[in-house]
Amino acid sequence: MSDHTAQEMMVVAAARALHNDDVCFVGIGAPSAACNLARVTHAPDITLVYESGTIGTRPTVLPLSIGDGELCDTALTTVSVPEMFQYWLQGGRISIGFLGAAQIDRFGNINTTVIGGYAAPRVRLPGGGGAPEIASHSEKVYVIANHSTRTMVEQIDFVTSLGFGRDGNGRRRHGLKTQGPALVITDLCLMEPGADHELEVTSLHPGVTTDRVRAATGWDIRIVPEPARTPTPTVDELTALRHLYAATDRAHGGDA
Amino acid sequence: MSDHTAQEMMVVAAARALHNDDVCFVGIGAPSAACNLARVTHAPDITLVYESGTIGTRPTVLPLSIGDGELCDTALTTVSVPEMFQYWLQGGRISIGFLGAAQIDRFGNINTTVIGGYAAPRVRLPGGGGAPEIASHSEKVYVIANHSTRTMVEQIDFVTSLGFGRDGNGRRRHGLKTQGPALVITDLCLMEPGADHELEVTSLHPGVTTDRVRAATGWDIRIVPEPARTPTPTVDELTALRHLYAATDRAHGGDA
Amino acid sequence: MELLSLRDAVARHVHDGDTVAMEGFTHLIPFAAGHELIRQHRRDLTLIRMTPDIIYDQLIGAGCARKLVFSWGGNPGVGSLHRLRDAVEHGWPGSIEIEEHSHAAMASAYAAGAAGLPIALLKGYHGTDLVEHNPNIRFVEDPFTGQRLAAVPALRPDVAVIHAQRADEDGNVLIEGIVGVQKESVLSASRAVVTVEEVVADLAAPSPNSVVLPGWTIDAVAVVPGGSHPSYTHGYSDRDNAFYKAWDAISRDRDTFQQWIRDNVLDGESP
Amino acid sequence: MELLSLRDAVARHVHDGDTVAMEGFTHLIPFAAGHELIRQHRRDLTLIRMTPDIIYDQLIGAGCARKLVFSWGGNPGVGSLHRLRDAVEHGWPGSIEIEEHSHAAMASAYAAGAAGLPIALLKGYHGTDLVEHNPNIRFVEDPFTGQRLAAVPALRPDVAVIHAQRADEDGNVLIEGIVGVQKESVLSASRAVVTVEEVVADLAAPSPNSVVLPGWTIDAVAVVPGGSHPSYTHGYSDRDNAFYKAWDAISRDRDTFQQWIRDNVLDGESP
Repeated sequence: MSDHTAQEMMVVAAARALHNDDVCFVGIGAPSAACNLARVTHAPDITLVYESGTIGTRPTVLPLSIGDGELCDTALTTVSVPEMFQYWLQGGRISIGFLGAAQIDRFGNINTTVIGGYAAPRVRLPGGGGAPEIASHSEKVYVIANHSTRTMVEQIDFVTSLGFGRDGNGRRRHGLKTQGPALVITDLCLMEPGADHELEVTSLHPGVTTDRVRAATGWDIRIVPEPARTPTPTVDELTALRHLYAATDRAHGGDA
Repeated sequence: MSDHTAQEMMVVAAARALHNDDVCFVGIGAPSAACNLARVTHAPDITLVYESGTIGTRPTVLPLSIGDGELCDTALTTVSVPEMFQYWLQGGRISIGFLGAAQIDRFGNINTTVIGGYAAPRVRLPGGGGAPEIASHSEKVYVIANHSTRTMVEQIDFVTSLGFGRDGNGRRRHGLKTQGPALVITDLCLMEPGADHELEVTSLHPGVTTDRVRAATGWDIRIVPEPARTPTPTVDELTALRHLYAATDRAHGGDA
Repeated sequence: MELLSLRDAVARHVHDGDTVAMEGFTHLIPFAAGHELIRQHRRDLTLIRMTPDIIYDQLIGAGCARKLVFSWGGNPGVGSLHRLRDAVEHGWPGSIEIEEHSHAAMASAYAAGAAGLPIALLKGYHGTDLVEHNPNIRFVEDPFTGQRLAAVPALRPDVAVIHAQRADEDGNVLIEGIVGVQKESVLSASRAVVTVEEVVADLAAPSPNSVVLPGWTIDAVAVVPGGSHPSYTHGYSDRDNAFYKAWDAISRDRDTFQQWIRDNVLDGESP
Repeated sequence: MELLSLRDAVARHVHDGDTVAMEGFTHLIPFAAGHELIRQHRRDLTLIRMTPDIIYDQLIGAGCARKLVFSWGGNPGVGSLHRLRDAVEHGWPGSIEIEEHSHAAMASAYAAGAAGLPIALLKGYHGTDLVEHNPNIRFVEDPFTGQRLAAVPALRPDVAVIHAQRADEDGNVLIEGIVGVQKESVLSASRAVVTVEEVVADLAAPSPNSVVLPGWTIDAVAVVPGGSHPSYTHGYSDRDNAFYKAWDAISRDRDTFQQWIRDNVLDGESP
């Protein structure tokens, strides 16, 4: 089905990377769309956890915030926020942590704190929230971000959440046993860390060229010799995703 | 009313030391009887907390264990045991901690661990349970124990729960701001710490002589110049206490 | 516990210069109480909140805050908190000091405060630059294995302000749904003010393990139906997601913001 | 999660030499599972429990234990645990190593285990001789104020065994009433076995904040109605206080004890 947008491709590609037995720590926006798309398509038993304390949620519309009532209403149980971060995240119960990024570098380090200097930032971003410990304690991290030279940069201004560190060895140095960024999903391609932990393009979305990816990346991006071609979203995938978005728009009073 | 037993006098005297605005951390046995007697007589709004997590319980029969169903059924709320010891006890929310003792010394230090040496004890007692932190974190501690040279000893075999330390200065040394043992209630008398923290007999129960107290104490016990005479239990107090015990016996299947 | 009007509860328990925690994790955010702080012109507050949300955007824009302790400062699902950004980026209406943590650290710091501990330990802050910019993130060594653990000071606010479903006549408060750090913020604070949807004869907690704060842990209860709007109260109201979206435009411009505060807060009645 | 018979659940998940936590704070004590361990002749177990209670008196008397980690070892409201005392005082049926803590420390050690932390901090152990006899009590310094805090290693059992009210068909488990350290023991353990009164189609948790363990945190669920007797299950059964009193006489004498175990455990059927 070829009438999909690049955003839809990104969300569908992220959903496909999730499995029935995953326990996902879900952020708002594209990660939430991807996780719920997986749940309503190929992974009906996937466990979705939101940092607001809701465990095993099955929302029918996408939440606007990580604490929408829908999440609690459809959850198996709702725990306190200290318990969520202590027993469930730091306790090692999360298989996939989903993170967004304002900036990301070649080693999957993420900035969501400031553009410019910390003391007098050019742009003050929301900050880390749950991300620093999602990055260290989820078995794997999936990053989802739009692909542009603004986002994919040579040096990020601030490491909010550790990928593999600025030199690629940060996780080992910090004694972390978790895998770290295992997959970066953009609107152009999929990237995975190579043996030295530097991200490599492993799959190009339909119609995307290697030149386009290079032009949209702020460093000299590695592309594996024969990158895969991401399968086009199926009719079922697109229908389910659009249905989710439509239900969400109705529930949230449309665009503001 | 003079047909009371020494045990009844002890429980009644303990109950009288409790007030409507107290929050009591209650142990099983005499403390539980005293706290509930206070609640059904002069202190109807007293808050009783049991270490099983039950807050604001109002049992109609005395519990045999600190986790009897009656405690939860009649509680305002029941929290987890980690929460009980973290937020409620260490958090400084308890005004009166009640402790029993197998041995107690002149500075109100308590042994409930072993008689004899620790490695090969002559008698292995149950141990500390909640007591070590009840002793340090309740605003005041009330100790309730039978008065004999077996219990009231010159040197206790093991400090399970800190009173004022073996030299009387232990609380200051440990930086504790709480008062420590404020009242010791026995079947013979009431004792309170003097200026140097050594226990002094401040009130003799009906019919008890200073000689009898001295003979029942394993150290040269201080008695204030003119000790008070503990008022005899009133008809109301005794009736309420016996009613509690009778209801309890019926509920627990009588004596074993 | 005293049952007070919101005006009296705030006047009595929230003072200029206080460290204030107004919690509610997306749910149960005490907006009405925040508006009362603005109406009473509180100044020099240190505001603590994991997610400043619109409530602190309003307090910061209205000039109530000297310092912000937080872990995620956005408009959830919408974008920036423009009043917070304006204060940080341009010092309007005054400069604001920030102390920035992760959620994991703040949640544990509240729990440590409630437990009377001076610090919270966490397995966290690995490889993040926050460590270099926040002197309140330090490290301790596990005395058994030598492992390095992050430590942050416990949060101990002067006053906690929360919204909850209901209280009974003894001021016992029921909190249900996304309970966030409601209990921890109250138990970590020296004083606590709770706004509720209603006061009822029987609290009707559905489970023996329902989240209940005893009346003796609370200083004042004020009945403020809808006091969490545009946030929500599980069982009583829904989140006004449209308002969260609309706030983006209202808050982007200083004049529009000030007009909104005049019309909706300053000229409003105290509940 | 697998739905198994108790016999198979114990055979598969509890091994000789394991560190085992069978929790339940007075309430929900997994007696039936304890009896199954005795029937299957488990040996060299390190038994962890805040309050060993009759269940560990039986396991110790039956020779299953090598070590006991505990904080209060009595028969609640009755007196001594005679089998525990006999093991400690006279080495019968074998000597037993003990590691002794306070409740506050053990509760926090379970919570730390659940949170993946290597240690628990507490404001505790002030002036108690326990510190001199337990090398697992150490101290750390608050890096902000220099204050000394007690530290104990997190509890990380190989297997946790608990009893609970009910499970649904996905193995999600509801725990209600005195919840003790049921959740923490399961989440701190590598494996978890839960006995329940019944398996139901709808868990029917009364509150969104009810204590529920998701099925994916549990390895095996076994249906054992009355599996907590002589302890009790809130909503299903009452505590058999008369049995707790009767245990005093049964357990005082080695022969009487062994006869009781033969008649009531070894000759019994595995549920």
